[in-house]
Amino acid sequence: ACGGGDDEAKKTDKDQDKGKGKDELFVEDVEAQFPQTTSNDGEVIKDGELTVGLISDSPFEGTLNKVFYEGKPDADVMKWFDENLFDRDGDYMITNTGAAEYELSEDNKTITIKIRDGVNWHDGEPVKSTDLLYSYELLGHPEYTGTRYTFMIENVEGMEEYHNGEAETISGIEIINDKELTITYKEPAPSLLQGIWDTATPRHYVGDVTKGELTMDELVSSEKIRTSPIGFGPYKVSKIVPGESVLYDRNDDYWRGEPALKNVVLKVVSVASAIDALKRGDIDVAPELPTDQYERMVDIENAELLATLQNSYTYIGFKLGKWDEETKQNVLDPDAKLADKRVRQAMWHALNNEAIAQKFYYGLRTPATTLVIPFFDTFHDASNEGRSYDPEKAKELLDEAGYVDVDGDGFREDPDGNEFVLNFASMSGGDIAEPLAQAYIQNWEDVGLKVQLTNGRLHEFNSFYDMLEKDDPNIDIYQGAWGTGTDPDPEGLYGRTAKFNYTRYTSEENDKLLEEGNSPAAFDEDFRRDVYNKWQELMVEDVPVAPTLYRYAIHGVNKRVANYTIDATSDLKLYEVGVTE
Amino acid sequence: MSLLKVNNLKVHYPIRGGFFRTVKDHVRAVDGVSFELEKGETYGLVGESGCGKTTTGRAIIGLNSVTAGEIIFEGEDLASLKRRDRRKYIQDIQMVFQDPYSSLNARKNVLNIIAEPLRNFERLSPTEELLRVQELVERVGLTPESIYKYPHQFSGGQRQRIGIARALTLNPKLIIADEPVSALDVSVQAQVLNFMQDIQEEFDLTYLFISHDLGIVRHMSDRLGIMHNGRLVEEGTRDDIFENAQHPYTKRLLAAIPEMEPEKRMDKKALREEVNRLYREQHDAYYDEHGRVYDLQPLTDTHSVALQGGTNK
Amino acid sequence: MIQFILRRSLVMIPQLILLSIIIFFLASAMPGDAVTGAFQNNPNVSPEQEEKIREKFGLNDPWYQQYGRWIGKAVQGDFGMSYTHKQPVTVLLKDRLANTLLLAGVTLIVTYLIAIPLGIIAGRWQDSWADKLIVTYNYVSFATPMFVFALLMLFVFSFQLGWFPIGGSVDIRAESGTIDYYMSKAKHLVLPVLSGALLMTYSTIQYLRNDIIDTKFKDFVKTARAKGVPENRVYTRHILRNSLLPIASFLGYEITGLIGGSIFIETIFSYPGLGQLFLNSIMLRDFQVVTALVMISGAAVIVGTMLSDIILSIVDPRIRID
Amino acid sequence: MKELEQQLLEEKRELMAREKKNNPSFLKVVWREIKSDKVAFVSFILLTVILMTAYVSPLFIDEASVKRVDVFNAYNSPSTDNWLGTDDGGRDVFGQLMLGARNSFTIGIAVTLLAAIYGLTVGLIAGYYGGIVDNIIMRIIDFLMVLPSLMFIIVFVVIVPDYSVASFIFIMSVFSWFGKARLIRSKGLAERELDYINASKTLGTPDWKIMLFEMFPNLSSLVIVNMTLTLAGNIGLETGLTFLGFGLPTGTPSLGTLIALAKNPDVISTKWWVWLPAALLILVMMLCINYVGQAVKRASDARQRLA
Amino acid sequence: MGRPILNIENVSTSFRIQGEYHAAVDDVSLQVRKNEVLAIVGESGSGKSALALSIIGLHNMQNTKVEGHIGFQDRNLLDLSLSELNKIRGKEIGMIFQDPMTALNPLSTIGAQIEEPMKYHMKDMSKKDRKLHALELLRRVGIRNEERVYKQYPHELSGGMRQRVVIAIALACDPVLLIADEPTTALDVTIQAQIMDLMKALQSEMDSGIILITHDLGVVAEMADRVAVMYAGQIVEIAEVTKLIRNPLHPYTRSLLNSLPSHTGGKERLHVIDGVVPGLQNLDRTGCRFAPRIAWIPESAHVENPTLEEVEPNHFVRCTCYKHFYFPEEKEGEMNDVTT
Ligand SMILES: Nc1ncnc2c1ncn2[C@@H]1O[C@H](COP(=O)(O)OP(=O)(O)OP(=O)(O)O)[C@@H](O)[C@H]1O
Ligand SMILES: Nc1ncnc2c1ncn2[C@@H]1O[C@H](COP(=O)(O)OP(=O)(O)OP(=O)(O)O)[C@@H](O)[C@H]1O
Ligand SMILES: [Mg+2]
Ligand SMILES: [Mg+2]
Repeated sequence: ACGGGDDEAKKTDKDQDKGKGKDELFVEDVEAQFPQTTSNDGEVIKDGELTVGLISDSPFEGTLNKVFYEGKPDADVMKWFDENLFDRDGDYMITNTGAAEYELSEDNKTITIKIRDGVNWHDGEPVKSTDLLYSYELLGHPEYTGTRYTFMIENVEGMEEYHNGEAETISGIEIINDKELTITYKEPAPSLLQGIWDTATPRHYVGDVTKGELTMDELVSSEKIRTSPIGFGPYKVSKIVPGESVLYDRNDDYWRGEPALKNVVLKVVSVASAIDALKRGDIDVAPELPTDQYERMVDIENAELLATLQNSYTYIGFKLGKWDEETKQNVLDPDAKLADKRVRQAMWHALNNEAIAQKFYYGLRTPATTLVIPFFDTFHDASNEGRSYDPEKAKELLDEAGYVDVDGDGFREDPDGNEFVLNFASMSGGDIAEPLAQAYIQNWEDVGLKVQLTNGRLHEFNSFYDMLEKDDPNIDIYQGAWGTGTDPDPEGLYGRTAKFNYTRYTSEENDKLLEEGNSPAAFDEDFRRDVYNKWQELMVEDVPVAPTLYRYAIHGVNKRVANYTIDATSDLKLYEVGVTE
Repeated sequence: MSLLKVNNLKVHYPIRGGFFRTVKDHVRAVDGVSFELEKGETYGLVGESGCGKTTTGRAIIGLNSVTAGEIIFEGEDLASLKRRDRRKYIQDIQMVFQDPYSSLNARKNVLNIIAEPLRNFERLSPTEELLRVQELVERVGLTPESIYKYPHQFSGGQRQRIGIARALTLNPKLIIADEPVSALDVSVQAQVLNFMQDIQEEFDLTYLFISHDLGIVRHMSDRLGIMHNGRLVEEGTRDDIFENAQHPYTKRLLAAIPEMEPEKRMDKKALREEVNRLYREQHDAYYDEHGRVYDLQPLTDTHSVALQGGTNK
Repeated sequence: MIQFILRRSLVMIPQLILLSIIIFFLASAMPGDAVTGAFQNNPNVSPEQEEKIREKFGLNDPWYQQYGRWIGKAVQGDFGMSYTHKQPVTVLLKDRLANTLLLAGVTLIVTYLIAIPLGIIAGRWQDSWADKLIVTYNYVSFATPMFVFALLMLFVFSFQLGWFPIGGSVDIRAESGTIDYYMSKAKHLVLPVLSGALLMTYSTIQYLRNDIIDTKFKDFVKTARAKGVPENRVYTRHILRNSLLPIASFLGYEITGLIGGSIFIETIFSYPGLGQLFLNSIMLRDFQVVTALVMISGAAVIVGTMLSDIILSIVDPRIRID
Repeated sequence: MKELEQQLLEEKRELMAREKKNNPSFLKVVWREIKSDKVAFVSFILLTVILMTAYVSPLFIDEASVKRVDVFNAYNSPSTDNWLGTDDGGRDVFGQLMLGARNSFTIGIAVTLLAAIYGLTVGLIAGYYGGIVDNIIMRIIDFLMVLPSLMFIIVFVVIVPDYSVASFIFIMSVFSWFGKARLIRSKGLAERELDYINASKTLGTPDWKIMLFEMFPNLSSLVIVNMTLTLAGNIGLETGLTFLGFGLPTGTPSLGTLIALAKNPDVISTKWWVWLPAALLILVMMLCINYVGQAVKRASDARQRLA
Repeated sequence: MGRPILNIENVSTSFRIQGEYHAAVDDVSLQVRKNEVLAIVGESGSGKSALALSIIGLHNMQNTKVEGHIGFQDRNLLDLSLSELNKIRGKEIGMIFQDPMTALNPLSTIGAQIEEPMKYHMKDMSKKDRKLHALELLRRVGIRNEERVYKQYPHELSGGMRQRVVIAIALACDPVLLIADEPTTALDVTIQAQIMDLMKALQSEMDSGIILITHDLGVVAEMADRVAVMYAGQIVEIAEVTKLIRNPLHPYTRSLLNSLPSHTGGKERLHVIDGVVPGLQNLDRTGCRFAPRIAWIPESAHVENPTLEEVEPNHFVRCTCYKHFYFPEEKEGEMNDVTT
């Protein structure tokens, strides 16, 4: 790393002498340094027990159904007793190795799903095609108030009619027999293979809303979802202490074979205690250890650290226009402060993400390059280097764009010689939030741009998004983060009609590429990759947002645990996880 | 015309109770008291603790609201006046309080204490004010430099004199003195009592002198009213009361005065027992079935007693 | 007595209604709503769907309309659905309330168990070394931020010494109803309770000490001494009973402190209770829950003050309630 | 006349001076009381030193550079450059400690003063008028005391549009005057029964003047005592809020911000220099204020005075 | 007159004020005999209460120093430990305080408070006996509905009733010595008379000695056998009551008597004692302490170290100034020279 000025460089030098210890901690290459699968190759003992930590500062909510749950902690609870019907590969595409197989029709519009025999709910009932249908019926139900009525659901034929209460049934879903059904989509889209909904709901167990056996509200708050849920996963829920822990028993009837462990205990552990709980052996598995405490993780002796890329990234967004409520479209504002893309490029170049990744996150975050993240191995353009830290380049670009310091106060004025101050909005929360925002502001200051925090403060989550959504004029730039899910299609975040496209960036090229990326032609992986490479390039050129960091998640796993993996491409399955002592 | 005429004055305090804290009953602190004060005289109001003396005084000066009755001062009924309209009478009626310690604001020096009414009613330059206060201070027998001292630097008697000086600043016509000496030592009492007599002549004052100590009242008053349970039981000149008491309650009060002749103490004790017996025996003749005192009946021109037979309002 | 309780309960109703109005008003002033947060993580949902849900929950209506609907149901005991938890607020609060009541109740008792003896010692032997020690402890406890102390407790007694569990309210394996179960519950309570109680003793010690020092020189204590009552008995029979009165009258407000403290304690010890729930619900704008929680804590304080009035009326014959 | 006036005034001045000496002001008594109590005296000196340092040192500290984030130097341990090491943003802890002490103390004082003003106004009115006015005010205060203030503060911190130190102070003070009002009101009720208030009434002094110039001075020592004692509490106030994420606005160095970094167990166990000095400083300041406060309290009550 | 039961010799009681001890009771010697009422009179601040509290050992010893000898039943009370003293307090010496409003524990019933001294001093008494005795005591102090009062709390009683209860407590164990510190000052005239009568009646029943502290000469005249007049911590005159009232010698005694309004009856001027009792700190402890307040008689009238002199049998006076004393309103020649 290199500093901006002489002072900086000196300081850094000095620091390196004394801060040796810390620098040694720095993770040069996460992938190389951390495995994704436990290395324990001992014999898994029979009837072992495993304690899993649920690292969270809040209790799990206990909505233990994929259709209704909201919080990630609930998903962590569900994963041990319920499964998706399909397995997925390294690109998060569905495969035919799971509890169901699929076949796509010629026109890519219809998918036929066939559930394997022997896949049974924990109460012994077989998983039926109507159970999957039930999930769709619930998701599209007019009374449904959750957040999972997504594009992929809407796209099912007849779903809209059903959703609006105009139809009794979903015309696009056809039950062929107990184990087989077809789903027909309005438009063929390659996202289907990543984004298809494939979890079933045990209709016989929880009760049927469509038949009026109970209301939606009753269903959601039912004991059968909250404290005694069933699935067809490797373990059965035996007991739940609401909000804090779950005890699972082995599901002897598991379709893949006998799960390795007799019991699994899952308990909520606060972020602050996670590392110590792992050290003490209170928990065997700690998914997602807090990276800012990396220093204390490295010397854990009884556990192994695994790392994997997360499907999310942080970015700096540049407000470029407005949301037009009439047309439901994003509209560029040619007079936006940051309308000149050279300024945006310069601002990206000014960001010293390398230093931030290294110093704030010990290298467990890496500078981001493009907007299709490396999580999507196939579609991420590794050759595109984005805009790396280069303050000189940034200054050049700014000079070129006419932003020069005319009044000698150390800050650049705009081409008309007016004061040029940018308002930067950033979210509060987390220890790092504040110094991070300051660091960025200083980075920009170093290239002569005056940036100040919007309203002089960090904004709490809701206020922040509220302001963004309403295109608050006090925001010129902001720092945000997106989770991408498992579908690489960026349309929902950067499309012309995407409300979440908070920068309000639009361009015809962008429209075209995004459309192509999810067109039937894109079922061809090479084609799709090509399109997304072009789109990544466009984004690096136009810079509506400057991606800042990709994140790694660190899992801590006790050394007695075997067959534990976080590798998406691995063939190891959850039921094989065991302990060797 | 008398200076002050109190006519069937009643002051009731509400007692609240029950579910909604509604007014359940009243403490009849003053329950139909009538008397007159002539200019220049001292009228003593005597009675045991809680009989309503203070309440009467406070009602006259406006510190308590009046439930019923009239307080006619120089022909104007104060009880029916609004608070704001009363203001101009404030100058004419003043009060001397019982406790010389709490009646002076400990945080103010004598100058500020005495000048307070001046600042409310008269616009004086600081020098004029200073001169007036100094004059008053000297009048009450304190040295001029004491105006910069604070109350705690004075003895009880001196403080009481400061209180009197404050009451005198506005040249009042009537002074209500509520037990002005009962908080003081014997030796100091004398000081204050003498002083009050002196200024009475000098300023042509009328006193309503409230006390429970018959010795003092006898020393000070021209006429007396004996109060019991919020009503007057007997009224008359000093001699009427002390030489010719009629009401058993009055007699009881008189008998309670300690005997200064040690030899006669046993007689006194016997007298008290006798009076108490009388009081019990004659109770029904002087109190109605509710234990309420009857209305005053004139015995002579100056002397009246509450006896059965008067109409009970 | 019954009348008093009835009257106070009646007074409580308008207070709680006012409280709920304020909450609704404030809620409307806060940026975002329950839906904003939920959908922020889900770029794949159309804005229309988001809007539709908002419409369904009536979140777009002016606050007084929302309030009208809410109060209409609330009087029937229905406090609405929690958006984030997808269940009726009453159901949601049930478990958490039990946990918090246990934690808060035990903390309060332990606070008094620590504070009252210390206050007595300090007051009785005023200016002795024990008094100085207690007073210093008192100031230190007052100055120590609760979360730092709780973290240190967690660190030392759980992480380093391993004496107590690191969080939660009970071991999942303990069979409910068995001795083990209660032992496990107790073990889980120790650290959270101590972290709270050791710091909450401040006002009790302070008041008790001062009051004892005041009472020591009162006339009736002199009377007692003049009767030849031994010094210890003078304290237990005469001074202490009088000095405990102000402590009893603070009970209601002690509860406010407990509620505030629970937010810290529950977060640090992963103890699923109301404090945590409140913080999360504010963050997620789950106002049905927030309202219910504020009402609960308001009611707790009112009931607490009522309780202390009742205690006072029992202990102090001068106070009569009817 | 002029001469007389002149003479009188001169005399007055002289007398006043003499009497002043005989009547030590409350502050003088406090000072005497502090001097005669060793602990209070040491506390007072220590507090003065701390505050002097906190208020003077910022003149020598370059605030901008202290606030400047330097990612390369995050969490350095103490050295000659950074006496107390650096924090998560590589900022000098010592500098922040000084600025923080100043800010925290200023905020504590401001909150205390504001709360005292509200409490006094309301308490005086309720205490002076008594009766129905008192009843109404007390019902309102009873209601306000029911409000879970921590919760409300959080809500207000979120909704206030331009969040600044000033608004923080305002919000805090709005929720910390109820107790004071009750205290002043109860003393006021007792005071209003005293005859000097009655005397003023019979002398025709308007109510507001009685409240302000008669009643208030007699309650002032109570107020001062209460203020010193709550000041200590108010200094520690923002710490907890910062921990919950609702503390002072960004970029305002404060002791609370430093201490709140301790919620990261890594910091609490291995990076003591970040939070411990601030925690100790708060502790020491609060102890000092408390001991001085005790002396002030004794000074206000002649019976308890040591001197 | 019986034999002395209390023998106070050279007792001084000093309070610490701003670090220095100042005597509020200054070298006082007194005797109380069996069956006698000894009154101690004097203005406020003259040290009456300080003396009484010294006898029963109730001073806050952190800032009080009591020196001298207080002989009671062959022992020096000042030498006793707290537990030994506790055996005497309430049993041998009873105490009645001035203000009945504050002297009773507001939280205990009257019965419990009367029984308390019996619990500690008459340990063999059964619970029932204690109650009977308490009821008996209540009757003795003139409370008629004693069964009810027994169960009541102090706030439910009037001032006079409470003072009776306080007296009952003091009498509970038949003390040898009763100290009554202004037992009637806080009461109304009529109640005062009742309490005076009550105490007189009780005294004739018991054969104990009573110390009656008061500033009211009327009470003295009615109650006392002997009177000690205190001024500024010292006894200035002590004599039998008749003698003292008929023939007061010390200027202070005479001034006190002369300033009583009830004494004179009419509207004429009362005698005023100039000045005030000096505070402990600015008390001039040399010479005649009353001298500053009778400035009109010459310095030479006072002796340097005035002591109590027996001028008549059982009549002691301090300082010789009484021989030269006349009231300022009287003419010098008319001064009543009593000694001749
Ligand atoms: N504010 C009040 N509320 C209710 N009752 C009151 C109030 N003030 C006085 N009283 C009652 O009114 C009655 C008369 O009281 P007041 O003070 O006038 O008596 P007093 O003769 O002056 O007695 P004292 O000699 O004790 O001053 C008493 O019974 C008293 O208890
Ligand atoms: N605890 C104390 N500390 C300091 N000074 C005291 C204390 N108690 C009494 N004094 C002082 O000692 C002197 C004698 O007080 P004492 O109470 O004996 O007077 P008294 O004759 O009983 O007066 P009163 O009639 O007012 O009761 C007074 O000047 C008083 O101020
Ligand atoms: Mg009165
Ligand atoms: Mg006394």
